Amino acid sequence: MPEAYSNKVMEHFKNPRNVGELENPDGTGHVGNPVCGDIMEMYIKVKDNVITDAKFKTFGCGAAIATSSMATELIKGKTIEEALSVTNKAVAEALGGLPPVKMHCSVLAEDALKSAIDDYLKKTTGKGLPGFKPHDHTH
Amino acid sequence: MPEAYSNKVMEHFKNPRNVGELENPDGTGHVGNPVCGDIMEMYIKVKDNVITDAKFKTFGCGAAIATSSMATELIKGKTIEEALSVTNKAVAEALGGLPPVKMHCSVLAEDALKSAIDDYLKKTTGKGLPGFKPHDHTH
Amino acid sequence: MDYAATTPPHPDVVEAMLPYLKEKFGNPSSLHSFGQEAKAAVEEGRKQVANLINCQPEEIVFTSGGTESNNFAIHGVIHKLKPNKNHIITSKIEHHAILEPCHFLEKEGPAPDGAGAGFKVTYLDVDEDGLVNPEDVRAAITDKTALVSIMHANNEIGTIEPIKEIAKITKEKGVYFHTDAVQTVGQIDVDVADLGVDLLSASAHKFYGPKGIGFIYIKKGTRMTQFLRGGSQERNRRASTENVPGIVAIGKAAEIAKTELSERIKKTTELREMLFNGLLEKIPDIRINGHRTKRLPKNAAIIVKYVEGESMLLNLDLEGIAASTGSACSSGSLEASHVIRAIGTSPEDSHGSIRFSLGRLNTKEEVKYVLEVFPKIVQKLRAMSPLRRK
Amino acid sequence: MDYAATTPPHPDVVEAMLPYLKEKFGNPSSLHSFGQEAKAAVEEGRKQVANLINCQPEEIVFTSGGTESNNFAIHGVIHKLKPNKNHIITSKIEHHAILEPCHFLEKEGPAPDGAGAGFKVTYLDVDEDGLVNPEDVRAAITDKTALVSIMHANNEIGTIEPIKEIAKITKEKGVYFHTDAVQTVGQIDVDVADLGVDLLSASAHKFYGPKGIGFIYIKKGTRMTQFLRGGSQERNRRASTENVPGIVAIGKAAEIAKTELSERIKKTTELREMLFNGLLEKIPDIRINGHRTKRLPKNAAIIVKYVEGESMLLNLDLEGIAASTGSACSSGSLEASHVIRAIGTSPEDSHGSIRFSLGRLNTKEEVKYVLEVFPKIVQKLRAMSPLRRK
Ligand SMILES: Cc1ncc(COP(=O)(O)O)c(C=O)c1O
Ligand SMILES: Cc1ncc(COP(=O)(O)O)c(C=O)c1O
Repeated sequence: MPEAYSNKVMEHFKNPRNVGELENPDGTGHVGNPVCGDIMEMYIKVKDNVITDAKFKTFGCGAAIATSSMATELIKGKTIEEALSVTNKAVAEALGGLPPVKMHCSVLAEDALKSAIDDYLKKTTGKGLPGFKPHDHTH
Repeated sequence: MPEAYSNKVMEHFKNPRNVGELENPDGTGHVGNPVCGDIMEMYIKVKDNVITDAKFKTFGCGAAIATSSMATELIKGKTIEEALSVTNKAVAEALGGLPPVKMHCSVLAEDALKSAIDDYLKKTTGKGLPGFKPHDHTH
Repeated sequence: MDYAATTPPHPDVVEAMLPYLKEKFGNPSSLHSFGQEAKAAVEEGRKQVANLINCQPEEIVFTSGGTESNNFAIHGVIHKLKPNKNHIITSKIEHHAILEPCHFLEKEGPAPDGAGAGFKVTYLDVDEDGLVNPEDVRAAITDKTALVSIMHANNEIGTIEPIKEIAKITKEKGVYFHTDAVQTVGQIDVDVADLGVDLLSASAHKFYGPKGIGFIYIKKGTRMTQFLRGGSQERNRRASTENVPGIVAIGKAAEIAKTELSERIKKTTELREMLFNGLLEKIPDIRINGHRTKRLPKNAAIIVKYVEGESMLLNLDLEGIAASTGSACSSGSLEASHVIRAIGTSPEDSHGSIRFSLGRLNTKEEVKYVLEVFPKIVQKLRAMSPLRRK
Repeated sequence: MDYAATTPPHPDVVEAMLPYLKEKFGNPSSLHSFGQEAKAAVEEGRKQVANLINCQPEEIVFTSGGTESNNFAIHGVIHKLKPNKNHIITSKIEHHAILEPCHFLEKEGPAPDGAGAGFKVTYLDVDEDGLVNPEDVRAAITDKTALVSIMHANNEIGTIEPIKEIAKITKEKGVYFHTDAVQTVGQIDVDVADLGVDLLSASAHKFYGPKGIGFIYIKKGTRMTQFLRGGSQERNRRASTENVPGIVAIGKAAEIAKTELSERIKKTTELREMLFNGLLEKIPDIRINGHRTKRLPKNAAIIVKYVEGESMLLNLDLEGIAASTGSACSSGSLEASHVIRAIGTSPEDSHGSIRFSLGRLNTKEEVKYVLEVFPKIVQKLRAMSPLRRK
């Protein structure tokens, strides 16, 4: 939907940043399911509370790919706390907006990110992200 | 409906023959009514059992006018018996056919003719046309 | 002079739609850029139409014409509000595209859910000018009433109904109000906000657009079901692949109407008055049909006593003049039209109804020509008429 | 390559309709010669269409498209035959324009006349190729069955249904049979006498005619009510001013289809096989969707594992290639289509459905281009896919 997607979305869709997996990630997020048609996996490396690297793998529509790409870009170099304040809105805005029917993709990206941080916290502190519960993505 | 009317119908519609009334007619026919929208009056002069003149007045559609015109033409010079054998089909055929929805106009013309003969017979013999009963033209 | 039956598409309208018949043939529902180009054209058309009748683009749903819009309005509302509301109020002079769906619903018998009585329709009387009395609408509304549908202007006699007054009553009573504006959109000022209606029907070919495309205005928040069911086009309100060239055309026709409106009104009013005055002067025993002033500028309907409509039409046609008798939309049967009967015309007179309707391309010369030719035709036919002397 | 969603009107079709958008703008219902010229054009269009599908001109009723034809078929028959007959049989892979009217009728609850049960619909299963089993039709027919509606060929997966076999059964049982032939008319041989159907729907824009015009074949003697109600156009079967330019266009499109048919079949089959074979050879983990041989010549539907449809479409679009996923007619929602689900595709796989559809203007070069570009796209997306390794 070139008309409906912003240039920025198309740009990230055409050249997604940070595609792939990380070897020995410090945190791994996995959200979505094949029934609803969007699956995101996010991998983070954390050093001294700072996200030094992030990668993703996504099965999904154009918006799903673009939001994954943007989300990984936004969190790289940020502290965990800073990364946690990256909301789905922030991802969508950084992409120049998303069509209303595609806003759920940005929610998925936020969830993937939180899920990766949750995993990281569990591994390092034994406790996950307080109150974290991914959205139900089955619709 | 130039497309639906034959050239012959249009010709009689444009230049109807025998329009008008006869002074002291030997027979007058009057059929139809204003509710149904077609009224025909037919006047005949009869001499030695032969129709020497016929005229009509008609309020109605193109087919009503054309069939009146044709009917008067067909009966002029005919004996009463010959005129009685002029059916609505004969009138329609002489006009090169009529659209199906307009066939009732030819029935009206036949009735006008019979009604005029009926009137003539009543006046001369005291008895009308055996079994004559005009069609119900109110639909 | 039969611009009420249909109008020639404006040359700019044909020009505008051509690319969408040729290279820009995408399906607006397709995801690729080809489809999206078509979608953009559809949305532009929607804006142009909305601009003409003063509403939001989202309140416009494109249809195949006035008939579909009318059927949609009636069915859409009643099927949504049944069984609580099962009553419709309309008038005796509506177009068949309102009356027939109403007849169908009445015949449906008991309500589909079996709860109590079936659909009921009240057909309001009109006065001898064809006017609906708003107080009759008020009196007919019950707590079962779902919808009032009164046409903006009548297609045969041109009378313009008191829509604003009726809208005040329906609003007060909480009843939906639909108006069939097929004869008015693009011809006189149609402002849905000012009129106060909830639903309004229009058809492009009555205002210099092509046949086969129309729209229905559905005020935001109006509850109704679909009528054409299938795909999710038109925000799920009307299924079927969008008629892109048609929509582009109706948009353009609306845009042109907006600019030309005051000129159109002025010109057709002038020609009509010239025609009316000339006819009344030259032909005895005729009268104007419909309201003398509350009427469509383009409509010149008259009753010619002692002669029958089709024979006048045929003679006019032979002289190159188009006109209509009864409703051009429903002829074929020459039964006196329901409109002519509803305004109390006698059976004899009803057959002598004839309608000239004027358009943007008519000229004074053409009116003069009619004034020259038509009196002779009437004279000729009257000489033949057995009714004359009575 | 999205000719199943819509096709570009043939240049001769546009040429033929132009005069009817311009100077020949009469209303076929008008009595004057101007109207009669339009009427003659409509009747010529009717003959051309009748000639294509081998029926009488009077058996053709023009509509606004496939959706209206389908709605008309369903509503027209059931409203005529109710309450004695209140049951419809259809399949799970019909177009929404059949399924939605059926859903609506089901929800209507008890029959409108209050007599016993309401409308019932049986949605037949299909096999993994999308084929309806005629014996399932036989088994589903009861003495309440009014209508069977099974599509001629499916728009997503291209499977051609055993219409003749089903028609034998419906005839034997005395039940009406409708087929949605929107995807087949003008694409493969459609002969209503040979097929044995009572009702058939088609839409011009699927066979090189314009959008917004279609037809329904109604076999002489078939009892049904109207759907669009109003004026007495189309011999009282479909109200609304006739879309004259559209009718002229669909007539011309039918005429061209008749001449070009065997060529079209040959060409699209050839291109499709070239595409299928090339794709199967170059891309691992894909499979053909729909029946391998009983399929529309133009339809090349496949399932690409591990990738999602929209992302493939977008990438194709960036390379100038149009295609569709699920049904282009009902996209917007990216929920896996009901057709893909009905043939038993797993949820993962269903998202990877993509349809190329070929038309008269496609070339071998274009197919080669797709075979060059598409494997790279799939490779790129699969590299990104978390499903790949599982
Ligand atoms: C007042 C009115 N309503 C509805 C219609 C029907 O419109 P269409 O023929 O475009 O369906 C017409 C004319 O045909 C009309 O004059
Ligand atoms: C099989 C089938 N039936 C019906 C339709 C509906 O036709 P239209 O969009 O012309 O109303 C379509 C496509 O849109 C179709 O593919």
